[in-house]
Amino acid sequence: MSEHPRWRELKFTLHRIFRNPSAIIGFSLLFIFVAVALLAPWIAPPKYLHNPYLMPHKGFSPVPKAPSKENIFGTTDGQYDIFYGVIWGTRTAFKIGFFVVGFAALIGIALGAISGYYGGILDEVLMRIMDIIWALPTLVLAMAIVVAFGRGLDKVMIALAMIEWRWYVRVIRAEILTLRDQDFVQAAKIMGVPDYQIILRHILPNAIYPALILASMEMGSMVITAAFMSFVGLGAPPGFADWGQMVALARNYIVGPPDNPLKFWFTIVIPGGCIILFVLAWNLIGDALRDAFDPRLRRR
Amino acid sequence: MLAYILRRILLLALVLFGVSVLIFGILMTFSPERRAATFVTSPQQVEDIPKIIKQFGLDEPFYIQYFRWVREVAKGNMGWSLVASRPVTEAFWTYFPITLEMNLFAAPIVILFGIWLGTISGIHKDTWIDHSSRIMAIVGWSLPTFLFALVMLMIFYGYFDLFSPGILSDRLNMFIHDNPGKFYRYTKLYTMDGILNGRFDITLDALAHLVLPVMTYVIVVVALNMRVMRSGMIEELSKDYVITARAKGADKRTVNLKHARRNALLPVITVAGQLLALSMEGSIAVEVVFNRHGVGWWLAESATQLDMPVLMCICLFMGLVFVATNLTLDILYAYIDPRIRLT
Amino acid sequence: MRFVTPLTQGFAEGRKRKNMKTLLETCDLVTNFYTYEGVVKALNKVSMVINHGETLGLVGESGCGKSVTVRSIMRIVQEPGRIEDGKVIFFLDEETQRKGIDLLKQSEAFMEQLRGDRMSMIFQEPNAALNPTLSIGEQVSESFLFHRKREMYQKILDDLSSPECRVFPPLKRLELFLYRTAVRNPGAWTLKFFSQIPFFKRWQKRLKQEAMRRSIEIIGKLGIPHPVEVADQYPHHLSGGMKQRIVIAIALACNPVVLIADEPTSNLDVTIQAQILDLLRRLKEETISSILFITHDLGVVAEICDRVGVMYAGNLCEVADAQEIFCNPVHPYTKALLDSVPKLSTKEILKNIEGSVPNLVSPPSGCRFHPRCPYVMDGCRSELPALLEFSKNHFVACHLVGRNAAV
Amino acid sequence: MKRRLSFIFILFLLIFVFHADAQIKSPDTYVLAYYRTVQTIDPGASYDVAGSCKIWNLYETLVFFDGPSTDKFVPLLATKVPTLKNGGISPDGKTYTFTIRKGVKFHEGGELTAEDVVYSFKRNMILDPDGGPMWMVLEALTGHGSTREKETGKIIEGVFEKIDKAIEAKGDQVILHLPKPYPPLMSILCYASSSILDKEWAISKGCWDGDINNAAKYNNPKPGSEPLQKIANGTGAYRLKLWEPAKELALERFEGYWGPKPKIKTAIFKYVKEWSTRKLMLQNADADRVVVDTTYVPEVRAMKGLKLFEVPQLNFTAGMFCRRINPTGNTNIGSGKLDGNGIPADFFSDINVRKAFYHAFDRETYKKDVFHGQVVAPTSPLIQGLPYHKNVAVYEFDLKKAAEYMKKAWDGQVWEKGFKMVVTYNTGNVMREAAAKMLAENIMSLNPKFQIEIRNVEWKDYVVQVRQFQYPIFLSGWGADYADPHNFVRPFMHSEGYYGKYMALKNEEIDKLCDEGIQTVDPKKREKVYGRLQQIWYEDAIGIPLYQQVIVRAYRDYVKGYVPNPMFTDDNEIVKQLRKE
Repeated sequence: MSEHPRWRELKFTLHRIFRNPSAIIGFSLLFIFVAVALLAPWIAPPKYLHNPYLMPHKGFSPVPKAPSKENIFGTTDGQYDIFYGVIWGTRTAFKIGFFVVGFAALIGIALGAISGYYGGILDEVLMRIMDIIWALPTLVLAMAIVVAFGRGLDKVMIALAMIEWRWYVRVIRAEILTLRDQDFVQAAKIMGVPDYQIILRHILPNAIYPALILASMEMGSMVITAAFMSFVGLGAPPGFADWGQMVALARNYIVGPPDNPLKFWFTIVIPGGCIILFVLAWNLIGDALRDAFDPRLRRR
Repeated sequence: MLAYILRRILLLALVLFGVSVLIFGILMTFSPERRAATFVTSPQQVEDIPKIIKQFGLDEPFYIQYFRWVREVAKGNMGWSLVASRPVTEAFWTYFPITLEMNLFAAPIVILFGIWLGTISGIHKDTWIDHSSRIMAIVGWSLPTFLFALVMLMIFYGYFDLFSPGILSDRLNMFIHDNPGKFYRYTKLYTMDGILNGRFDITLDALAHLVLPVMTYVIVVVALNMRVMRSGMIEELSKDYVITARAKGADKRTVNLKHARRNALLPVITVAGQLLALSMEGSIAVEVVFNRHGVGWWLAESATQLDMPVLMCICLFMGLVFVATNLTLDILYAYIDPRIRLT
Repeated sequence: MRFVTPLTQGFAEGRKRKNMKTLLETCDLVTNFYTYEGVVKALNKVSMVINHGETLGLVGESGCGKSVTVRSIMRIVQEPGRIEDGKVIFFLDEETQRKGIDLLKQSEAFMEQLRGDRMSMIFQEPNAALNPTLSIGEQVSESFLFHRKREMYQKILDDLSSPECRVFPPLKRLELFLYRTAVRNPGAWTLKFFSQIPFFKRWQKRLKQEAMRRSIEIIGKLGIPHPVEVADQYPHHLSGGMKQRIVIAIALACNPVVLIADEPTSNLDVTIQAQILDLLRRLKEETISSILFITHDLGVVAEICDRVGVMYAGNLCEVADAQEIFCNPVHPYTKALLDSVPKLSTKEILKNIEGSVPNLVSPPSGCRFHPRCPYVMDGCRSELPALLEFSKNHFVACHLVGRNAAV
Repeated sequence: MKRRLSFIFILFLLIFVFHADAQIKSPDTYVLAYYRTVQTIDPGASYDVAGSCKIWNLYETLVFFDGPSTDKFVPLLATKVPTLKNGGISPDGKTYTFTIRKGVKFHEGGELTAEDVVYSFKRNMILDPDGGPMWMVLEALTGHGSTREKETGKIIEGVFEKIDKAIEAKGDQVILHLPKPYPPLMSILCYASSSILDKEWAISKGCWDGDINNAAKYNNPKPGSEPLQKIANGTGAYRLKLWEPAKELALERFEGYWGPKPKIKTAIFKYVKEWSTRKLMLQNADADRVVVDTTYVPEVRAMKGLKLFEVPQLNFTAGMFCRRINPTGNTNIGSGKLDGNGIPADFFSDINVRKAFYHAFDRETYKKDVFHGQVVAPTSPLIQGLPYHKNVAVYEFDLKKAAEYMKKAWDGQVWEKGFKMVVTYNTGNVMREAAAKMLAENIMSLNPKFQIEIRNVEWKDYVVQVRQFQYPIFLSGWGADYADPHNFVRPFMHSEGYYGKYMALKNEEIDKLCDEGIQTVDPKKREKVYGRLQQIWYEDAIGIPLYQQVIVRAYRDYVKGYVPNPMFTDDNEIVKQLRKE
């Protein structure tokens, strides 16, 4: 019982998490993806060193080629090697997730914490602004931003980050409003602990869980959103190693020729499968986290 | 209560202003040339871009253009939609019913089905029922909508030649157009109008065209609801009043459905609200794939072709919807949860 | 040379001696909780007896398994708890008088019939014990709807058939029909059928009204001002004491034979506490036969209990009349417990018990108290002492006592 | 549970209800699924393929293309086609005389008169909206490309008077007066913008009131505010039934049509953007024809029950070099210097560079992969199907030669320093995407110091950027307005031409030849002129001819009567000639 209580808490939480089958599935999936992402340069050596995300292609024929020896997952519209795309797409997926979520979470948590903790006029103003931001439809805003700043995945990521932070503000603020008036915070105040310390040491650690859950969920959904942008034609350019873009590229081959409608299954199933598994992984983890962290569901 | 609503209406004004300025600002980042180019449809026409800029004063400073726009809107003129090639307001009222109709069918199914699933897996926490239904839901959730929609299209329309895309089959559409005297568009919703006019074949046909979109939408979105419901159920079932109820001699069913679920529903209402508020963009992919020319489709087109007036109009409308939904939600909340009082 | 008998026979004789009838009896009750930390052995062969007309107090530190015991008795142990072994014998009425019914062997349906009717329960935390989204009236009347249906049907039927009741004739005829069938058998399919149809399902309105009437009545009985208003208020409108009264009202709605009070007063301030205790005492005299009163407050015990059971870490370690316990406690734990209570008479400083309640995932071997016991002997570490009659109606589970008794 | 069951139940019920018929769905209705939006059906304003091809069904012109031909004509509202022989065209080629057909009815019941014809031409010319089609007629009849000056947008004074004089009615005859001979006039007269309106009706709908003095206030309306944007009353075989813009447009047989009665009763043009959806509609015979992008031709080939027509188009796409790039704020040319990470603004003014790129383009693979051989590989803007076309030499794919030229370029600096630039194509155009990539990759393979990045830009951004000389290489195309070499040579080669300007071409000889070509009537002379121009295109390596599309029209096999004509893109459909059986 000598160890730090928060540490014990963490251990206990992890313990709980890994009792949960869905979490195990989730984490193992994630682990695979991470491994692939890290080993990408060795699994699929890039052709253009100055930009490894360019998928290599032989010829220009739009008709996909079935899996064969030289490209084991076959080629998609434009003869891009699906295998290569899938491997490097993993990196892209993580990039999207981490960038968007990280950025959004940072802003959101900071704002939420401050306005929730200090309240008053500051809070009021921020909340009105939030009202406006919330009223904006995500995709519309994202599209507008992307169209304005030019196409491309980087723009999409920026656009999404510029929208998604509102979630974190909401979540964190709600948590902090409940925590703010609790005894341990009051105690700290009376003891004259500076505000930033109270926020960082006492409040955030207790308020962070919902944000974490949210983040893990978003890691996945952002990839889907990016895929949607590619579908509308605002995402990554054709030939860029990104699952969403590959799916969008292959969308005209979902329906094969009438005599053999599944002829081009690989163009859609492989990248699509990747997306699904990726999102699935994060969602499962998110669920597990929720079950583990949610103070009301604990200890049982 | 009244004061509360009034305040909300004030808020609405603020929101609309903010939204319009924001979107306008974003769109203003384009060069005048670019915005003029939206009027161009063939290379030959590009020659006229400078004239177009002059004609619409696209090179004037932000605030002037903004206030011009506001003045126009105040006059009830939302501008001209190139995508729809007609006035925005008119176009909106033709497209809106389509989207509305779809969501009218989808939303209840999503919500009820989600609640049902959530309750089930909440009651049987950590059993195979729970796990399977959760995995199912999450898989649905992690499908890119457009992908799934296309697959559905392939399976049903491609293989079985069922549920053709579109809104209404040509025959009936022509019929409706030919004798406007016989078929009144009371609601603009084909299913409803069909019933009101006693033309059930039209209703049925409209339904047939709705099956795929609704199915796709439901399967993708249901997870959201289900999740919230589930954790709600689990939480409530762990509460003391549940034991009280048991101690009273209440049977499992009553405990679950009367006591726990009632409380677990509260958070779901919020989610349902979000769904409602987001339903329009939720239906973008579905409408594009199934060739239903509703607001979602219009939105996608306009966003890619930079049809500014349309973006403005839709954003404002969504802002309206958003505020309205929240208001109704709060009221609903206060109605369901006696602890909440609107002030 | 005293003859030592295990508990049950002891009581069998005890019953013969002064004809005090056993009402409820648990034998070797074992309940475990299957948590992520491991199996929490909450109850370890708890055996005790509640007699007709007595108030049994159950004391012990928090987390020693008091609540678990009673919840096991009522079979409302929550997930992930499970009743593993033992008997809960309930001597319900005359024909079951001889050999009672083992509740643990009964069907869930049976238990549902029993709960809230013959045996009911009051809870520790009145704020949590009430459903925030149901009105007080609804919550109270539920008990009636569960257990007093037929009776109420009958009453409604009488009212209906009485001439001065005016209802639109055909409707009246229908309702009469329905209520007759209801009285004959409440589970008739006709009723189910009519309860499904939108308009006709309103036939149950009268039933609800009746239930509500009764609940208002009982709320009033419990000394709550203007019960009618209270009935359609919601929990959050009431004070803690009021809520607790409501909880009691729910428990007493169908005047049960045995009332289990799980620390009913520990979260209330002293004055309210006193009121609630009075209330309970009064009720005891009027309606209920026996009360099983759980508390960690020995003062309360002294005030209202006839007999007291002391629990430690899932074991019952001493049972005796209240007087006996306070005058000459035998079990070291009981002693310690008593010493740790401030007394006006003495000036001595309070002793506290070294160590803390053991973690029941891996409880100490043998006597679970031995790590904290001042008189610990090697026997204690190995085997669990049985509950033996030390003196008349005074039972102790301790090796010391066993030794003494043997000598 | 109940809910779900009932849902499934409904589903199956619907299956039974709607799985009824599979053979020819609705024999007298013709459905075409395409994906270009119609902006307007006002003949004076519509200048996109989508619009004009509807107008051809609603309205009629004096003369029209003779079946598959682009330079032979048949009379339509005129009784015969004017020629030098029959005196319809005056020897100096400056006056054209048409005799108007009798007994032709408009949809709304009006009778066609010469007056209507005159009015129609004048009205459309007066309308002349920005980005409209009227420049063709205007150029022919008044000599001005527009009623307004290019920069200021002010109305050129006297232009309306010229319009007024340019055309007159004599009894049942209509006479056009040209300022100078204009060979392509006939095919311009076939274009939708020469459609004939009903004067009274048009005026009643708020068109020009017929008084030339207040023409100005009918000039250049805002998009969408032209009076006939949504309504039509022509002499065409079909009348407008309904038009929900960007959704569908339905035509209905005009029973009072003067010509032979068309077979198809209703024609529906459906806007279906998603290819998979279009394809399935065709497969399930819910559409009798869908617009097929070249990319997907193999898929329709694999389909059963279709009849395919291969129609070479009168359009030309080239990769063009900008010889004077605008360096200000230009991210496409890197450093803007020839220092290994950029290119100078006049990089392509060196013919060696151009030739190198030329040689780096693999025409054969391009044809095979991107078009499945389904394309004409043009040699110059003067494409097949146009008069005076001839195959001139091209620079064959040869990386060695390319390397040599690169070595020569900028007296060797390019080769040793290397360069870096961005090549862009407009989003979604697979053909141009492939071309851009092919060029880039081949050039990069010559020398590791060469770096070319490929970007895609939305078409409208693209045109804007091109106009600002932002792109070193731009890939763009041109579709025929009328079947005459002038319509292609000028835009691509004349220093004032649409693309010529943005390539910063300056070549007096070309300009001289262009102007000469349009002003001479004598076929012999013209042949020489255009022959020379095509030669210059090769010698000067002006641009890389990429493709002349051959579109594939996929009809259900029970649709009969289609006559291919290169003038018409695949959005077009002359419904009156079709029948289903």
